[in-house]
Amino acid sequence: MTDTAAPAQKSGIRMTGAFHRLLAFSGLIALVVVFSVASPNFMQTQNILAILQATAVNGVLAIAVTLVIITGGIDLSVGTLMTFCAVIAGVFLTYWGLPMPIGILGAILAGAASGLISGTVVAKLKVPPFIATLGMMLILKGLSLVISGTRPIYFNDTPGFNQIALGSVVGQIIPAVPVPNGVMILFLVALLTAFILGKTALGRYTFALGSNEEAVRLSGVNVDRWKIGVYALSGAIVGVGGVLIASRLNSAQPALGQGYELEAIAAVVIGGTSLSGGRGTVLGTLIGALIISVLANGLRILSVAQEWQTVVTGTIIILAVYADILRRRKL
Amino acid sequence: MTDTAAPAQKSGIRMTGAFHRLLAFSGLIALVVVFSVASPNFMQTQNILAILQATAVNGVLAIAVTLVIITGGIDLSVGTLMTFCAVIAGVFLTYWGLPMPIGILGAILAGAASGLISGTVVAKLKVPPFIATLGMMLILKGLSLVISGTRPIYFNDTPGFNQIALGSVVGQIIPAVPVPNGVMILFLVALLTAFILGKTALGRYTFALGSNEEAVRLSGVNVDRWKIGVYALSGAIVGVGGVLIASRLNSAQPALGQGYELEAIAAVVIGGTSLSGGRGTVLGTLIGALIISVLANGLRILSVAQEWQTVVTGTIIILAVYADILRRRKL
Amino acid sequence: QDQVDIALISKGFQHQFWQAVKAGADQAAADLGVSVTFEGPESESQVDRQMDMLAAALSREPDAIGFAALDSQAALPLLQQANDAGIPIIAFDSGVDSDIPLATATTDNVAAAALAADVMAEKIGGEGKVAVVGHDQTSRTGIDRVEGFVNRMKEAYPNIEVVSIQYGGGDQLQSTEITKSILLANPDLDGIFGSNEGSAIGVANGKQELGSDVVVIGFDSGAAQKGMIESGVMAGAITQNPVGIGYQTVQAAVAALNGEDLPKVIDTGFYYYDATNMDDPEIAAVLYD
Amino acid sequence: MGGSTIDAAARTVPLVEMRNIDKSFPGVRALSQAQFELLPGEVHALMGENGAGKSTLMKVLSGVYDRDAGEVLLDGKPAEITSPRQAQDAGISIIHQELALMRDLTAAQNIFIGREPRRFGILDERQLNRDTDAIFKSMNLSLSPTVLVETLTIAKQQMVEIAKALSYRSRVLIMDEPTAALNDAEIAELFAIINRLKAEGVGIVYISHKMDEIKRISDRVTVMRDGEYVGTVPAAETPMETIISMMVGRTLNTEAHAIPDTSGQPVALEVKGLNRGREIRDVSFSVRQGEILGFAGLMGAGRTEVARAIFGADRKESGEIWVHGERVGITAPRDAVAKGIGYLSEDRKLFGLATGMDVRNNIALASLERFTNPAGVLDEAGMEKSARDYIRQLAIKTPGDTQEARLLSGGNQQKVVIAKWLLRDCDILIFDEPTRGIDVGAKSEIYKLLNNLAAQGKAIIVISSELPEILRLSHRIAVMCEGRMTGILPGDASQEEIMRLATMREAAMRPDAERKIA
Ligand SMILES: Nc1ncnc2c1ncn2[C@@H]1O[C@H](COP(=O)(O)OP(=O)(O)OP(=O)(O)O)[C@@H](O)[C@H]1O
Ligand SMILES: Nc1ncnc2c1ncn2[C@@H]1O[C@H](COP(=O)(O)OP(=O)(O)OP(=O)(O)O)[C@@H](O)[C@H]1O
Ligand SMILES: [Mg+2]
Ligand SMILES: [Mg+2]
Repeated sequence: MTDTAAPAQKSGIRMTGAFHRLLAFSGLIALVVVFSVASPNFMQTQNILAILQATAVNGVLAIAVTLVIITGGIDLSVGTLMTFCAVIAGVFLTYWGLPMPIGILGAILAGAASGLISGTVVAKLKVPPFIATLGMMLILKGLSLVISGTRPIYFNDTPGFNQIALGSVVGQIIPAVPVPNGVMILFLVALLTAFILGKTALGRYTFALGSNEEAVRLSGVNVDRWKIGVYALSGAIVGVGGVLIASRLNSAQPALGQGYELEAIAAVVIGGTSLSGGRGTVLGTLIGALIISVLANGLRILSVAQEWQTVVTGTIIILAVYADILRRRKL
Repeated sequence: MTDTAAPAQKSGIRMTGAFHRLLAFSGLIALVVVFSVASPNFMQTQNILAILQATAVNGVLAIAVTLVIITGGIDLSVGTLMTFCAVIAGVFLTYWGLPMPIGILGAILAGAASGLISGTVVAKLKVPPFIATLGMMLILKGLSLVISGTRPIYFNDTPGFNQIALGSVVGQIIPAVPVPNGVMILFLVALLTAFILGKTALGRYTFALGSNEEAVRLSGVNVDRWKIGVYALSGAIVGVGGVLIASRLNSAQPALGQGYELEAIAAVVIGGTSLSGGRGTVLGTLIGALIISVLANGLRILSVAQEWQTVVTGTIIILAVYADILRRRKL
Repeated sequence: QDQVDIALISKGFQHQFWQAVKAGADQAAADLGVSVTFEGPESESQVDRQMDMLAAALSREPDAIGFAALDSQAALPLLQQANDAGIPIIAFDSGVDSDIPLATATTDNVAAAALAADVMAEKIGGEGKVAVVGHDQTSRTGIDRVEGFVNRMKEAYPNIEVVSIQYGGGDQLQSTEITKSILLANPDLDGIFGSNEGSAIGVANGKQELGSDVVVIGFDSGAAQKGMIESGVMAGAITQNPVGIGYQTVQAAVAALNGEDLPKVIDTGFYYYDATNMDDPEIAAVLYD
Repeated sequence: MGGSTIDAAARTVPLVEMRNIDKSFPGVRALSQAQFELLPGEVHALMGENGAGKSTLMKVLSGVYDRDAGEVLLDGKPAEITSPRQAQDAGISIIHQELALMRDLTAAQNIFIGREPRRFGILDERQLNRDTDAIFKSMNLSLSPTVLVETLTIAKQQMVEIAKALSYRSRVLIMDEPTAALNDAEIAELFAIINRLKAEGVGIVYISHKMDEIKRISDRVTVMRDGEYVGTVPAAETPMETIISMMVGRTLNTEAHAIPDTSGQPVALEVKGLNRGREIRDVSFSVRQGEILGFAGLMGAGRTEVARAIFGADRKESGEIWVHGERVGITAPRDAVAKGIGYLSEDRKLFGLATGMDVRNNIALASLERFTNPAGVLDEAGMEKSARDYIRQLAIKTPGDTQEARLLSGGNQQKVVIAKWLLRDCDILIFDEPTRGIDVGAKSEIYKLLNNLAAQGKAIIVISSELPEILRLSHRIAVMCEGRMTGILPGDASQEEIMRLATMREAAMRPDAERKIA
């Protein structure tokens, strides 16, 4: 069926990809249709942009977690790491007055460094990822408060910083579709990550590790090094998320972030990535993140009482994953 | 080494158990020693009782999660389920004015019912436990708010209700050690669960499922039924936790609970239960829960700044699990 | 001789409001030469965590305790225990339904939110549609502020309709998304009230992102909110006096230890502030960054 | 292979010398003073009963395990091999007994893991697939490089493992039971490859429990027993009986194959018109009480599928199953077990054992109800007694009934699974490759056991890829090809007759027939 597809894609984006992706999209489309019918306000350009904007941060975090989950791990620290990276950007730019690119780089490197530590704890000390990243989640949460002096750091002295997420380069070119930069960054991160997963050795080992780590080790591959690499890359992506949220709020909020990890993981799994590792796609994760955003937005647009929003979201998460399972079984 | 131990214990509580338990205790003892030296206030009876009291709820939740984790699953819904059960008790006792035993039973049955649903979603629909219970976590969170009318339900009309956790039957007999009933209930739950795990068919299947579910299925065992049974039992135990917290606060607080699941899981893993299933002990979980409580209490007694408390706790969680891994490797 | 040791158990920790209370307490500690610790649970729903903190504080045998009860009933047994041990207790932020606290340094949240409603009504001309982005659906402050606002609207302004009440947990990002949804679902909305700092900033962010001209009334202060009021994104906000709450709590505790008589209630007050009065010394004193 | 090879080799420096190797695991002394030597261009068989330490010795050589004591010499020089990578660099590659493949990757990606061709840092998937195809072609293997490994049968997976080992172009190639999952044609292909490598001067360590293979392929045989070195003998000159007695420390008597008349016995299991996709097409047969029905066929013939469908492990599309003259509906394994059917699967690690649990519980796993009182409490003493009985009966080599199953050698794990079904006391037993990876001594015990069970009136189906085994055991032989049952032969049929039915294909197999994902 997919004999015509480039062989290179087959493992990363899987053979059954084309069809599966279509069906995964269908869940998203179903939601969109339901909400469009239910409320005339849903299908406005403004609202679509609002949904995309709302997806940016969670989408980036979810992509970061996707990498770790494909190796068969999990990352509970993405939420607080995001905040930590935002705080680092704040310290660099506002406290130390460094130029903007350095602040951004600092945040991304801080993310990578934290990923490096998590990865090392997982790979070298053999601490299960769940625990290693749970510990990191707490550590980073505390450190964000310590470093920021338990108060938000504002980026008022760095003009243009909030354009990173809120400005619209696209809008300057095509005024009709002012897609915010934050959303474009999400897509860029997605493309880059998909490329790494599909075309590079790091990507290959990401899948291999999740598939059968012992076999990779027996094949003479330096499993630890690659695993640490995946966590570091994932951390760097979280760093991008940190920059995005800081830019969006024009401040680094040290108390924010906990709880974001579960939403990110939910997006990943709704997107068809297996929690047992070895399989997953960036596109799926994007769709998963969109499903969550559309759901939240739609329920709010419909003014569903908040307590019921939670109930509906929980139900849809289960149903979405169940639908994905049914789909796979049929294939 | 443990040839003298009753053979019945060997599989459930494992051969290397005695030695391992001793070493697991050593982490707890080390913490206690450090805090005792650092602060004269730590080793007072009052404070010890406070620590035990603080362990009661988390301990019960952790025991509930232990069961699910041994089957190779995970349960993210214990925190909000606890609250849901507390709210059910509140509705039965305060809104409907039913007698106390019925309120307690209602809470426990509500827990079992929720576990039954989670278990069914996991076993029959094959939704991964992480997602099934993440969904349940949200659903239960919303339902608690809906049922309670988004405000706390007080148990003022049920005199004696807060004696369930706060009273001390032991203290009435031996006034010198007024161990609160909540703590005794924790120990009772622990004993009962250890018995079920070690001596009954349900317990044996709990381990077998976590070890190799497919092999169990191919042995002609009704895997789904037993798995659902484990989740239901786990839910019932969470129900006990719900009663405990409601009694302790003399109220059902509908917004409480989220985040408690991670603490419970941390206790389980610190206690040496493997997240990949197939092995684990109730005693270990108790020790894990105590380590967490002692840590939180000790840091507070020492007046460590709150942001640093988080950092230290995260670090100790990682180190505790690492120490456990080192210990196993040596055995 | 050791310093006088006062343990403050608050309702929260990371949020700016509580950090401002802490700053006031620390200031008083420095002024009065006592030592103060400050601790609070992560969210205002974690009643039992607050109990554990209070229990640990009691074990430390402090000279006095300041306590902001998340749930006044739940705390009673421990407060009784403290009372029995002869430790004076000062309540702050919200009161405790009990005689045990010697004094309570507090703000009337219901009245404060009602003031927000009055200002809102005035700004939108006494009629139209408004919405509320709350910070917590179940905590005392969360309920009081939302109800204070909504009830005042119902009673005093029949032509104003509260079309939507949603909760963002005080999380700025979530509050931003909620605000955008509310605005998109109600294009003819006239005003939004954000019930604490995070909610208010989120509301203003959402307004800015959509380029809406809805009237925003906030609550609490902080550098961001002050900046938004200066720039006109936010019309104004209600502030309590958190620094004062912290300061007076410690002051009252020291007074109690010295055997002085205390008033039962220390009203720390609340104020409406906007671009016109922000720099008044009286107002500037209660605003915090 | 004449003595000349050995004479010539005797003068050359050995590729590998292992001296006085010790290796212990918790509670088990796996190797003690073990010796081994491998010459260039030699096929050196390593033999011994299950648990003798063969795999462990080779894992020490290939850097998987660190030895506790002893010396390893490569080309006469002392060498330290502490990781698989170092072994590869030293020119040593190994095909592990337990398959070690990444199921979610393609065959090509598996083979070149860690050595992917790259261009400008980017993986060159085209090159990867071309290289893989070349290896497959050289093995006469019709397999697409881009097929996902998880969709392959065990046999094909084994072929991928072999291809992977070959791709290293090593000087030392260790094969740990490479043919356990292969059929005769594939084995012949493998032997051709071995002979080619031999001619190139590669030294090959060959571990197998199949005696005929040892004779066919190897130059010398080293025998191990209980982790110790027993001796090294030339393969051609040494009678099989001698080697076997070196292995087991005694001589085995192989009984003649007696076929009892079971035609008068009632039919225990009857299958009518079983169907499922392309794997099972209109399969009908019956087994009588006291009868052993052998299932022969080439790899992928569908025998496992039939067994799993009968047992309820997989769904079936149509077909009837009759047990003791009564039509039964079986939709899950528990239905089958309730009707007295037991199934011993071909992949014990994946489907047979709860590897983290101990031997006792694995044996009792299918019979827990029997040991449970009405309150749900287990009769642990009863379980222990039963487990010990079977450990004795089947001579399972384990320190005790509380040893974790994963710590047993492959063969002993298999025996534990057999014990599970014996304890369950099923009267219809389906054995799928019951002696895969089991040594001669144990094999003849298991044969005896199967015969005894049949004599007790049990109906037995034995699926095996080893024709001698089928011929040795079966009262009747059912042959399958491409999902269809092509014939049922009497137990004294000839190998040729079986092979003729096993290759009665409908159409020539398409080269990509194993790619099932459509
Ligand atoms: N990782 C391990 N931990 C503990 N014991 C082990 C381990 N690996 C092997 N053993 C034990 O070491 C001994 C030798 O095992 P090994 O696998 O080398 O045997 P083998 O000769 O390859 O047997 P088989 O023919 O069944 O494959 C056995 O008693 C086995 O139980
Ligand atoms: N997991 C799988 N996914 C897809 N197809 C499979 C899978 N397992 C087996 N098949 C296919 O099903 C058919 C029957 O395989 P099966 O293993 O039943 O054969 P068999 O006769 O038992 O052979 P063997 O000697 O290998 O056990 C083959 O065409 C095989 O390719
Ligand atoms: Mg072996
Ligand atoms: Mg088969």
